Amino acid sequence: MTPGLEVSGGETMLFWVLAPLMVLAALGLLFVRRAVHAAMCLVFVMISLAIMYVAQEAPFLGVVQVVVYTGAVMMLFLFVLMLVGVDASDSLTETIKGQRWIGVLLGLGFAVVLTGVVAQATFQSPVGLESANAVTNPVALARVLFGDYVLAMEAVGVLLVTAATGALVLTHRRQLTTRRTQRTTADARVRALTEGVSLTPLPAPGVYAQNNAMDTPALDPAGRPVPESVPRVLRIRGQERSVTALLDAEAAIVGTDTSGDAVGPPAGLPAGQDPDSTPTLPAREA
Amino acid sequence: MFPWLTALIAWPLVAAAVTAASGRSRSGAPSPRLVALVGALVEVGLLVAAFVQFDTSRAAEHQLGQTVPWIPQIGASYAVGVDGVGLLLVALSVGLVPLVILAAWREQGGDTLRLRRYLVLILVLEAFMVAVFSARDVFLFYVLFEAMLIPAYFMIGAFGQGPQRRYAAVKFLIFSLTGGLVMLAAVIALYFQVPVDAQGQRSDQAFLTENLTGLGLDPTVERLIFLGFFLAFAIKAPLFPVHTWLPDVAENAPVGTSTLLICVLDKVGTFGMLTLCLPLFPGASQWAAPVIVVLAVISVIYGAVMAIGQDDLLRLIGYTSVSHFGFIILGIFTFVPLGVAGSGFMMLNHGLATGALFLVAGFLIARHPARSQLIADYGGLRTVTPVLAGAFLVAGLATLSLPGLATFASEIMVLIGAYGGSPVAALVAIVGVVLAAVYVLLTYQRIFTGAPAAGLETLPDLTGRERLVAAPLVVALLVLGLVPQLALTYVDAPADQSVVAVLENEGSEQ
Amino acid sequence: MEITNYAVLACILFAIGATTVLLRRNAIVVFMGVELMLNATNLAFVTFARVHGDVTGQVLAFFVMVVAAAEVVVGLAIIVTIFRTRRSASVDDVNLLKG
Amino acid sequence: MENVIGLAPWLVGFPLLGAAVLLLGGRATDRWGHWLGVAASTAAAVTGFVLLFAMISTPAEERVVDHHLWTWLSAGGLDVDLGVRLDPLSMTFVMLVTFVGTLIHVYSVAYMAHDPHRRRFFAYLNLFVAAMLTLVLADSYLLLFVGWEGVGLASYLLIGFWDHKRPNAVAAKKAFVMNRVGDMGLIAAMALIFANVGSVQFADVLPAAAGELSGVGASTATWTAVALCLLLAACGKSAQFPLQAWLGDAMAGPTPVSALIHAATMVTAGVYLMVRSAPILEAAPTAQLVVVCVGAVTLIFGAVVGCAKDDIKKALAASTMSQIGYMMLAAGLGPVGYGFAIFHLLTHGFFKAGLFLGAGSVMHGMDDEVDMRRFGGLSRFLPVTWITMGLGWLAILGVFPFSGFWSKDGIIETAFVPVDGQPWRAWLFGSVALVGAAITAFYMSRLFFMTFGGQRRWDDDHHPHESPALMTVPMIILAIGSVALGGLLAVGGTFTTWLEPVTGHAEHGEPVIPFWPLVILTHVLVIGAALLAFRQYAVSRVPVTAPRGSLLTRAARRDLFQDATNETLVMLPGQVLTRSLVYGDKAVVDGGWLGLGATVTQVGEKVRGMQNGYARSYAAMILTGVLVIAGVAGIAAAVSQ
Repeated sequence: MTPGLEVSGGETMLFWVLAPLMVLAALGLLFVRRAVHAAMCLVFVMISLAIMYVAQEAPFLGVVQVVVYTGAVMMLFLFVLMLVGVDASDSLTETIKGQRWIGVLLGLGFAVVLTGVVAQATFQSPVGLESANAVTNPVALARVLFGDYVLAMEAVGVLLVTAATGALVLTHRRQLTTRRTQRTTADARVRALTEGVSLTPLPAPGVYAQNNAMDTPALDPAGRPVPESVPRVLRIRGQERSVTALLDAEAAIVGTDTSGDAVGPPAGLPAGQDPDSTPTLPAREA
Repeated sequence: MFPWLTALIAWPLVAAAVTAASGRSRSGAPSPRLVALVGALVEVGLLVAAFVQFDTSRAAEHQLGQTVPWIPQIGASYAVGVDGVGLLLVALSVGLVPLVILAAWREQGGDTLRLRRYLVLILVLEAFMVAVFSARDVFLFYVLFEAMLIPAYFMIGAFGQGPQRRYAAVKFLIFSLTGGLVMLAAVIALYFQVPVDAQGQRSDQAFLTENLTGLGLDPTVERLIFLGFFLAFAIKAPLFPVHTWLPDVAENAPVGTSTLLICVLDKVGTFGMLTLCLPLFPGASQWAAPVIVVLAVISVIYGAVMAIGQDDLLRLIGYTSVSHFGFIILGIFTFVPLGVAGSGFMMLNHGLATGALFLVAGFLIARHPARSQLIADYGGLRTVTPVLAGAFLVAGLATLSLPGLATFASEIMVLIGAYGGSPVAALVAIVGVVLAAVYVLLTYQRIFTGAPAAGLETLPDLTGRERLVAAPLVVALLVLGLVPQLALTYVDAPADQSVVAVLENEGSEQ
Repeated sequence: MEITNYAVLACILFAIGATTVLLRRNAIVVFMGVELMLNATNLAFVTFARVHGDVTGQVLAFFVMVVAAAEVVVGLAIIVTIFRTRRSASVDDVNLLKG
Repeated sequence: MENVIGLAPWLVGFPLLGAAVLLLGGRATDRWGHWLGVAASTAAAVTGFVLLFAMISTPAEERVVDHHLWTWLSAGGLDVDLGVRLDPLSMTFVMLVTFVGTLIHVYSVAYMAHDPHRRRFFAYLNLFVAAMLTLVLADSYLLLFVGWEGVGLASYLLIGFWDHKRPNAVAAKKAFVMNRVGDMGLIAAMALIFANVGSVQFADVLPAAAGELSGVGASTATWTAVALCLLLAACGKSAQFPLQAWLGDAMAGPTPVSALIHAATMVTAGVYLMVRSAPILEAAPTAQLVVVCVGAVTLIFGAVVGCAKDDIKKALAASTMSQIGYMMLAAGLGPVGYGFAIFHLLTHGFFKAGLFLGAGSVMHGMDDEVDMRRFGGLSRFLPVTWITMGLGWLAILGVFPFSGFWSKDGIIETAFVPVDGQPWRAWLFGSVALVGAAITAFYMSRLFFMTFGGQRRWDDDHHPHESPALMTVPMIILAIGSVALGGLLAVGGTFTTWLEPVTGHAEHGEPVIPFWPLVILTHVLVIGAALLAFRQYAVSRVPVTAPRGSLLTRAARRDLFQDATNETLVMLPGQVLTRSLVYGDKAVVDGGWLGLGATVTQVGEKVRGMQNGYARSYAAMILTGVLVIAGVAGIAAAVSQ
């Protein structure tokens, strides 16, 4: 090892523990199906990086890394994912001819070449930041930042403001049509009646003695489950629970025969709903 | 000293701006065409003043100009100034523009807005043309050389009357750009041939032509750079076999555009050969002269034969220009003072003669019920429209270089001069004289003689406005024919200088 | 351990990020790949700041972070806008550049 | 002389001014325009007379005067003055052109009285005269060329005067183009002269050719080339073989035009050029021989064609061709010949103008009928025309003592003089001239007898009548000239002496046949031929439709296949060339460029496939680039270590 700087044993251990995990997590970006999972992998990589920064005598950056990246950027990612990607499950099948092989080859080749070049290069002996950080790392950074790079600093500030404004402008939707008032909505519903759309709101999910959740369908007066009562997202994901399973579970707990002499409306029918007036609606997509 | 040329360059731009702002909805505002015409006439006034200021006893020197640093880092300056030849070509540009505007008075379907745009483009082009003929800085010359394409492109593609105007515009643009870009490479290469001073810097006026003259280039380098320049000029000129854009443009562009484009703008090609190729690359010019002379002679004969075989009147005129440009190039590259002076003079005369021919042909076509350009659709118009026929005949006779008209003096100078440099080429080129008679008179015969064609028996004769367009050109052709010395005093000294540059180089090499 | 190991790690992370951009179709994941690449360069910056004993490298990493933040804001806004009109977050569905 | 030389430019100026006023004045000048034309021509003629008397009163050695007007062209070593050279030769032409020209002007006032475009006609006539005067007064080849082409232009305009009939326009174009072919020769000659002498002024060139200037000059070969080029030019303008084909068609113009072209202007220009360039010819003996040959061939050619034509104007045209052939022949014979060439030109100008005006008068009386087979017996109806044409006929036959005798016999005699001691040339060209005279006598008599003799062959709807005085007076004046001019000028060699300042003095050589026997022989032949014609066309019946005739007759009717030859040798190949070049320009030249463009486009199409619009593909390309650069950098670093 060169004389200037000795990497401590603790740091070495830290590196060898974190580095493989980071690579694995990064590879997760490539292989997991769900975007949310990919985001979590990335969060892991970023936090590990923050730790490494701290270990590499850059405590300020480490903190900023956590705050900005994991705190702000990745949260932004998750918000957007919630906005757009809930039901957009990402298929991993390739559509561009040959892109997968090209990608893999390029990635590997890139890794090999870069690593090769970096590993081959002879660097000067590491100096370490002991002297530079003598006034503590944030102060040292601040001196450079507000000294040599003050102009760039200003520019970056402007950039941030611009970016924020830009994001606002980009996502802003102009009111192209007349404003939808309660009245227009009501009128539209009445008009849509002929197309078989319900005048009333969709039925709420079922309420059962044992189970009162979004994923359970309500039952109509005839005791048949109403699938529309379950939120669309859950239906698409296949996360709704079947009524039969529910009733069986309830029966198991109550210990009564459900298939026997039940005369009245089954338990769990929402109160105040007239069984006869509830039509069986066709599935509504929108 | 008042910078006359800068004024001449700037004024059309001002006029263009005013024209663009005129005639907007307010009923009291002057019509754009009137504004444009007045602007162009004021420019003519400026030109007259410039002529008065020009000292003919120093015609070989650049005058009336100024030099201002432009991009000193690369040695480019805004340097303008004209010698006699440049002044004549500036005069040609400035003189033709009002006529073209007047000729376009009722063109573009009488649509004021459309016409306004057209006139603005004409004035902008005028500024560029004046500038390019007065540029004394190679870089500035190049920039203007390319900038001229922009208005010209729109003047063909957006305002043309032919069915293939867009095709023609694109073809023109691509041909010109190809040449221009090769020239750019040559310009850059030339810059690096300028010697550096002790600090490794080049002069911040490195691109001035006088700083590029007599560099004593390595022959191979010189030849390559020369070819770069020459290709651009040959395409512009146009020389066989890179002439094919010209007939398409002539056929499809409005006649006013063709007039400015072929009669003035294309002169940049021959002007460049004369004022850049010869002084800057004397050795290479001599090296390439045999091939160029052969191409020029081919152009002369080929253009004439092609003109004979055309059915489309405007296309025919386009090919006649190919023939005439052949003469001009022949005169330049035989390196005889007489021939070079003839070429310089011919650049002016060709503009007058072909301009007249184009404009009169435009009047003719505008009269046809279907605006047909096909010669076969006409006939017997001499009895119907005698003045039009007369104007066409005079323009045609000028095209065939009838003695007594200016074109004759220049053509005979080129031929006699070229004989001194290359007898065989001159003798072959003389055949072009006969062919010129054939294409002009054949066309006149087909359009104006015989019994009037069906549907054309009652065409109106030239109106006062149209006579006003044709008259100055005819008068200029006659006056310069009787007293060619009026123009030759401007041409003689620069021509001599160019030839001396080439011959001195030859002397120093031996 | 040699300090260049950090650099090697940065290279590997960068390559993985690049591969992500090439292979994934979900625009958000592609974006994550970009972020990964930026992070990898930051690691390299920090490492070399240590090698040279000069905090300027860290300052640059800081700038990268700021710019990345700005970029993410705009980039995600674009993704949202595109999603609104196209109902898709796949980068392959946006091929207006096709020649 | 010096005090009146300033008038010389006005010789050109008057008619030019007249033409300008008439052309620019438009319809406003319709009413008096023709009289302005006559006035302009008359003014020129009067000026000519003034100058003539001034010249006569000047000693012979001072008769060559150069008058400088202004510097016309001065560039690159070529200095050409716009100036006038007045000497006996140009003076002769000035008088011929202005005097005969004026008579034709006067004649035209009546002849064209019913044409709505008479003003335009007079403008062109004035232009014609102005151009011809420019030609003969020029003091340099370049200025001569201006007049030379100006004559071509004027003839173009006049031949095509009635161009609402397409054939007339075609004939006009043919004349101009064939003239241009000749003009090529003049341009080439000027180029050669300038390259060798450094000037095109007569004052420099002619002494140089004569070898009078030390240091300036050229080899015999060069002068031969110059002379041949000049001959080409002369052939074009003077309708000499092989550029004679336009002359017959030129009859499409109104008859006064034909008179002007054939008598006073245009066709005589070639002879003028030859005589003017005499020193050059003499410096090139080979060229002289060629000139003689061309003259001889044309002489016979025209005569043969003349025998077969039934169109009165075309017969006269053929006769002109033949007569100009005589002049060319003479011009090739050296100093003595020049005098006779010009002399014959002068007398020919009078009698040919008279003949043409007479023919015009006949047509005028016969409702523009030109077919001689439909004339006959007209002498009773057109007595003045009959008499004046009869005098002209006798003159052209060369019968003693009419004008033609003095000039033509001179040529025949000169042709019989051996050159350079080569008797074969004397015998050959002498006999050709002699035979030509006989044929001339035959066809001119044929023309005369078919028109005025024999029985009437015209229909009843023709009412032949004598022309008005405006037409007959010029004819009478010309007839007087035809009778007397030759004798007046020939007595004591007046005319030859007159020309000596230009042509130089030369002693007559001895002809191989002595003078008097030759005159008698000529007369026997001429009168014999005339009697033959009399028997055939006045005594016996002339069929109204032309008989099929012998092979030679049929060939002669078709101008000895001159048009067919031109069409086969020049026009057809030209058309094929034009068509193939037009096709080739589109297919090969433009096609080549378009093909190049298409290739680029196709390559672009292929490359365009890479632009699939997928951002990921682009990213892959970027990465590839980075990889390549990084790889190269890495390898380079590894190698350099």
